[in-house]
Amino acid sequence: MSASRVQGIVERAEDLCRDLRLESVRRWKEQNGGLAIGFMPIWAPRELLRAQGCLPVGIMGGGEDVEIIKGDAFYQSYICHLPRSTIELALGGSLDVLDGMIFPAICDVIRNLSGIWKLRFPERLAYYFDSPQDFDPQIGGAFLRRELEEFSHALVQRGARPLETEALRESLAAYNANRARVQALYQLRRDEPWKVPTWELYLLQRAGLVAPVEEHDRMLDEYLAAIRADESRRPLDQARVVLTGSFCEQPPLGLIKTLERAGCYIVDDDFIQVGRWFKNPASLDGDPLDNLVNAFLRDSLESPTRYEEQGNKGEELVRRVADSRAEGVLFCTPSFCDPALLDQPMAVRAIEASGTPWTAFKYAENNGQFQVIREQAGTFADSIKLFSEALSP
Amino acid sequence: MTIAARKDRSQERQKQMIAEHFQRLGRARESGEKCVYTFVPGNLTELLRAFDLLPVLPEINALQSGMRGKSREYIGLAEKLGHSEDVCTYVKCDIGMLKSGNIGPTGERLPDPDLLLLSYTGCFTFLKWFELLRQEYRAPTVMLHVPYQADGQITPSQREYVVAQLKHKVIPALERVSGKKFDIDKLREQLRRSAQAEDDLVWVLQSARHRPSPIDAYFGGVYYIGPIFSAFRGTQEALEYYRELREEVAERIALGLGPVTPDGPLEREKFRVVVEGPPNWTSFREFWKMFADEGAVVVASTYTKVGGTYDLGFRHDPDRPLESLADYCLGCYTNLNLPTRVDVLCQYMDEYSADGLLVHSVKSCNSFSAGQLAMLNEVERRTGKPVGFLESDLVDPRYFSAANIKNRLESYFQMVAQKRAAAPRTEASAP
Amino acid sequence: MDLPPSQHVVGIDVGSSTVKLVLMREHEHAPAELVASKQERLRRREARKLVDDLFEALLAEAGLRRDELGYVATTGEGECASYRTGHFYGMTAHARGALFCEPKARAVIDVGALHTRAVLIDERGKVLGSRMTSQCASGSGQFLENICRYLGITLEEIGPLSLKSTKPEACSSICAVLAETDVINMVSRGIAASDIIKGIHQSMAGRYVKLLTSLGAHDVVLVTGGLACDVGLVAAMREAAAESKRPLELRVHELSPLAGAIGAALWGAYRARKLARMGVRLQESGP
Amino acid sequence: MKYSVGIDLGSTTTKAVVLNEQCAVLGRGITNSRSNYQVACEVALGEALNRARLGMIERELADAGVDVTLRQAWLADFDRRFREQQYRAQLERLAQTLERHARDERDSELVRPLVADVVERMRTETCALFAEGANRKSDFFRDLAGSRYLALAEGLADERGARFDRVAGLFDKSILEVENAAEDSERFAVFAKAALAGMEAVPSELRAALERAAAVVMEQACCVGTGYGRATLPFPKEWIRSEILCHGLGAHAMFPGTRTVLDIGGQDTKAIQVDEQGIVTSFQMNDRCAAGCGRYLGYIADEMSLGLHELGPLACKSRRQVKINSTCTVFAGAELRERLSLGDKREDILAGLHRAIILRAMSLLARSGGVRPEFTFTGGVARNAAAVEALKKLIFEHYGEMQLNISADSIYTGALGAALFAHREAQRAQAPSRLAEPARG
Ligand SMILES: Nc1ncnc2c1ncn2[C@@H]1O[C@H](COP(=O)(O)OP(=O)(O)O)[C@@H](O)[C@H]1O
Ligand SMILES: Nc1ncnc2c1ncn2[C@@H]1O[C@H](COP(=O)(O)OP(=O)(O)O)[C@@H](O)[C@H]1O
Ligand code: SF4
Ligand code: SF4
Ligand code: SF4
Repeated sequence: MSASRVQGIVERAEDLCRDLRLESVRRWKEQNGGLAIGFMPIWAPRELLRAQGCLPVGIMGGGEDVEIIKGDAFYQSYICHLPRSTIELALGGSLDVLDGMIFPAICDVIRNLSGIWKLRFPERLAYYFDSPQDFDPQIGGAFLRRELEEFSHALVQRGARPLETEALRESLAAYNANRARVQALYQLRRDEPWKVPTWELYLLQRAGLVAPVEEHDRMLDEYLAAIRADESRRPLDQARVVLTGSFCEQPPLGLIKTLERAGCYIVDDDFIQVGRWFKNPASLDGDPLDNLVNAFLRDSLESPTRYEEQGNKGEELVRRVADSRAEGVLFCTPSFCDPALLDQPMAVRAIEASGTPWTAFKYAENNGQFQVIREQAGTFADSIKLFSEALSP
Repeated sequence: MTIAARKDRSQERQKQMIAEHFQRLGRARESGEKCVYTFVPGNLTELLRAFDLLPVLPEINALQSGMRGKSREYIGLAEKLGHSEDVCTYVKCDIGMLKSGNIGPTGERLPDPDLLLLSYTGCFTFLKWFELLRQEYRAPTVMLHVPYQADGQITPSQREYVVAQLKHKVIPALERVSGKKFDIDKLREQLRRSAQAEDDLVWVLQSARHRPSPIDAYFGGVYYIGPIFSAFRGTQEALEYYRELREEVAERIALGLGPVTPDGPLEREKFRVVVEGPPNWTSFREFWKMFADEGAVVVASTYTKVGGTYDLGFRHDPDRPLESLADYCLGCYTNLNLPTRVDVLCQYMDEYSADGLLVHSVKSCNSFSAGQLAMLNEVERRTGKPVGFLESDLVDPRYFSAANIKNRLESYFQMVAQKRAAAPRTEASAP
Repeated sequence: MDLPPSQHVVGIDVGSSTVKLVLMREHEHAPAELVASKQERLRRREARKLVDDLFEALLAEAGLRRDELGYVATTGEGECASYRTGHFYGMTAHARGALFCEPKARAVIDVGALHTRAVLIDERGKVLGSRMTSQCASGSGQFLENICRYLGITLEEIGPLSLKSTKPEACSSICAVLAETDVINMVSRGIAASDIIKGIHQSMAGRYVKLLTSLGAHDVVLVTGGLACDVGLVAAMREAAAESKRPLELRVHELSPLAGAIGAALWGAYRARKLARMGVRLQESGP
Repeated sequence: MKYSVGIDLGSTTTKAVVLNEQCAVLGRGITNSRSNYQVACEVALGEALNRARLGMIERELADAGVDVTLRQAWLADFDRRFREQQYRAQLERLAQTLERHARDERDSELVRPLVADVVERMRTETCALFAEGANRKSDFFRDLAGSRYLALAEGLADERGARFDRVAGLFDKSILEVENAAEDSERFAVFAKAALAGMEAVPSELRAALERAAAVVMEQACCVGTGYGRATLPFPKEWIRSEILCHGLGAHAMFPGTRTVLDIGGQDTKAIQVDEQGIVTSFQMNDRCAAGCGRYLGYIADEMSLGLHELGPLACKSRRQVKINSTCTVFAGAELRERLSLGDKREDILAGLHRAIILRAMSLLARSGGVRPEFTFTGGVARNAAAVEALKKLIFEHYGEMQLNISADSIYTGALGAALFAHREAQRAQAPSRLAEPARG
């Protein structure tokens, strides 16, 4: 009974994720009349968008469902897959419903994609959103505040509501609440990974990229209730692993399922980080714009695309492994992803120093062949299992 | 760094300057001179020199390793150490060199950095690169984040942000390392010399407007930009080098001579092209020769603007020292958005009466490459001139397929010739 | 409810080109021994049927019935055997099999028809790390086979011929399918077959050694998989290893091609004992 | 007679097109490329000249007032026998070479008679192979003889307890040598005579026309080479043209309205944009990886033990295509086997494979500047109906409906372009150098 309830929710989430033409966004616009603004990975000021009556829509590439016909005209083979499927979507009209696109400062590929947008769609809002690598409130903070203000202004010029303090504060609160739910699910998966398969959690998070925050909240609540009630989910003899490297271009769903089937419980990951970007609730006292800026400067998740001032690369990963009681690390990165792949040796060094086993592989969002990865992950899980003391059947 | 046929005086001088610099670096441990590692785009040479600090540019080392045939080994070593095949080979080449004893291009061991100046202009990989070096050297690191010119112009907010970082982060860090107080007048003096050298460099690059062009603005160009893009901007040596270079080029124009190629002076200029993208260093001469064999001269290139877009009007300004450093960093070629890069290319095509555009796309560099195909199509659409696309890499010889590139180049030039033959004879460019 | 001190176990390794089966007798207090084995190329036949036939033949040869087996372990694409007791992933199996062949081995390089795997192991056969070749078949066994087919050389001749080479012709990484044309080129330039083969061996060996070194392998490495039979490749790998200045000692064992099946069988036996101790009886269809 | 010739030395096949002084096509020849490029060129040219002579006969017969159906029947019959003679000559050389190699085998007492028996059976089969209406899997000796040899050898080897792979190896070794000897590239008169001898009643008009055609002296005015192997062609540089330009010009000559050309050959795929004069304005090509090229299909055909000709028609029968995930040809082969064992239908898998190739081509087309009408599809793969089907569908979906040109002779597009360049050269200069005339027998 509750098993089918879970299934129903997950299917709804999957429908939202596979809704490449963004019909749900179209419906939202018809009902609410605001602007729909797309944003690329990893982080975008969703709080600000919502406060100005806009719907933030996360675009994480086209995934496995998009056949590349024209996208390759823009990208060489040695560039990751995400931008070509994104441009394919745009050229095919799938993104027409969006009133603008945000290109956050995460890597040269997305940076240059903002330029392609400007060349190809001169009439649309293509906003390159620069976030500081200097985390001093007086310097980087001041810059970020100006960026946010400029961006807010650009939205107003496209017909959005002007930014109001109260609205922004309310928006911060709404996203705080949403993040709390996502974080609770992560916590539950950490404690009882058989209850929350990662591919389900993943789909639910992706649904949050297109759904308005309240709707997403409802979905998460329903899911949480349903899995708590579902007695059919029993623990299996699987290895606990942390997955890292998939913060931008997302792996195909089949890959996540393959990993789980090959004997891994993913107990922490870096998929779709925007929904969990601030580790703690943003403060609601004082000027909300400053609060947003400060949350960004001080409370963001670590990411290969953010400068680590203290130079302790990899420490955060080691901590995540410890916190989640993981037995191994999967470096699961998109091919040709410079930020992830250049970060990896530093992370590996730290992980090795901590004595945790790891393995690494690469994917593209449209891979359909998982044989090699299955074998690699399977072997990894085998070895954790065969050599762990508790050999429960 | 040799060009076979005839060595000009400027060439000799340049070689000597660079050799001396490396010798000085080699002696730095004994002499007590301090060095700062930093990057070519957005380098703050004047500022470093104002503190008597010596710049070390890992990118230059990497390209030199490529030219000296060392890069394959270095890259292999880095990959063995767990660096991915997919990422920028400059980084791997540098790490491999470091792991092999950090012997620089002149055989001297390079000193460890006293400071890593992570000036982060036009490329996100720089960030990772110095994070990696930081782990190796455990050296103090200072970040200078240069925002991207997303809308094709420098905004006051961006300038303010960079200047604030210079003032509150970079300069204090340099003071700490050098043990010297910041002297703005010393900086102004450097900037004044920079501006003069920049004038001469621009004159040289623009000499390619002549027919035949006295220089090759890509293969030859990379030699010309050497001093100003690396450790010498703002120095007296650089000033003299560029003056001398200018005189030589003026002489060639007067004699109606073409550029000197690896096989000697180019006899007949058959094609004039603009090139976008960095060159390949491992087969640099072979690559150049492929152009020369076809009678092709590169009359303008964007690569020679990665360390500053002087020909677009920027000059270092002693009257606005920090602001002009900020503007310099913000204005390097790879920090310009794609529409601006397209504008620049179209302008070059026109200004230098080029027959076409060739894009050389390198696997390493997303900063350059991601989007080049879109640029290519846009330039073709706007200018109606033939465009061509070549792929290889900066310093990984595995990606330089000579047969393939030659094939594409031949096809490209045959295409240009055929098109020209068919066109009503308006401006045949062969003399 | 302990198991008897000795048991028979079967390991089935279904590769992309070859099916390998072993029957082993495992003892609680003594080293296991190989009783019988079967190895046959698929040659476009359906794996399932071939595996069934070989399995029956193997049992018949040893005079055993299915229900006398302690464990039927599969690896590779072996999930097609419905009577398996359990499945182990390829590298897990090769690691254990390698130790059986060469107790000193601390790394394995398994070179098969399509994939190559480098595996780092400890003295218990635990996989400490691994690397696999990617989505391109250049430099695989299949690649070598294609070329040799074109040169008119049979599998057995490859190795000895390669050893005869005096001037190996460098070969960049080329496509397993298009290699034919490159070979045409070489032949037309008058290059001897032995030099072509050696060149290809060198390029393959270079990759494999790179896989090993990037994994941090050192000391004794066992070459397993079908290409372990290729003495030319192994020689080239030894040369490449010597060049890499790493203390890699590449060894080959006559059972190397069967290592996957052997390893699976031994892990099966281990599992069977462990489970029996915990009071679990294995049914035919697996735990 | 003076002629100009264009030679396209492709990775898999070598093509020649011969033009007369009026720029009309006299004949086309094709052979599989092999290690000796010179030989490949000579064989292709020889074939083209043979075809040219057949064309002369046809015209003579027409002039002599022989009815169309009748003369075509004569010619078809003659042609069949002519080819049979060529095959037989090759087979004999193969037999000798095999015998020589078999002698060196370790167990030669076993292998020699076995090989001799195989060859003997092949001799007996020859008639049937070239019988009227017989379905040959390829036009090339290598493929024809190879598939029969292997099939026969496998049976005999099993029977007599010999190692099949060794016997197979003998063929691979021998065929190399046989192919690289250019002996019968133009022995028109000899084969024609033998062919005539085999015909029941030889019409006197045919005999007369044949004699006259055989006597015509063919004189080469100019020769231009192109194709994958052009750099290694034994030609001076001035005679070499980029394959891109040749394909552009060839496609333009066949279909003057062409603006976009897609050429899928054996190991490269080219997308070319041309202007109204046939001049290339932009192009993209993809090489070094067999995925998405003709060899991919060849590989798959081998995997399925099908002839290349059979792939397309089979794939066209598909109702529900299977998505193929592997990008690599070799892995696609493995995937195919896996799919088959999972119970997917052959035609559905094949349809998926064809779509995979075309999808790759679509991205090249996009890179070269899109697809503009008219669109011309050339190269060997254009002979494949399923590839054409998939291409049509995708083009129409993404670039709108448009004229799609495909010619039965599309595999000769590059050679035709080269021949046109040669023709121009011949007109321009009186005496350019020539390609060595094929050996005469
Ligand atoms: N003597 C030999 N020399 C070279 N290659 C060989 C030899 N024997 C077998 N092989 C190769 O070994 C491969 C099969 O190895 P195997 O490990 O069984 O692969 P898989 O498990 O992928 O089927 C085949 O590609 C075959 O060509
Ligand atoms: N009759 C046919 N049916 C289907 N495919 C064919 C046929 N003939 C040739 N091909 C395909 O064409 C390819 C060769 O094309 P071609 O243009 O001759 O290539 P290249 O110029 O590189 O030699 C072969 O690999 C094959 O896949
Ligand atoms: S996947 Fe990596 S390289 Fe690609 S856009 Fe994302 S961060 Fe950049
Ligand atoms: S990506 Fe390009 S700009 Fe960045 S470090 Fe590498 S070569 Fe330099
Ligand atoms: S190059 Fe050849 S072997 Fe590699 S992926 Fe392409 S088809 Fe496969």
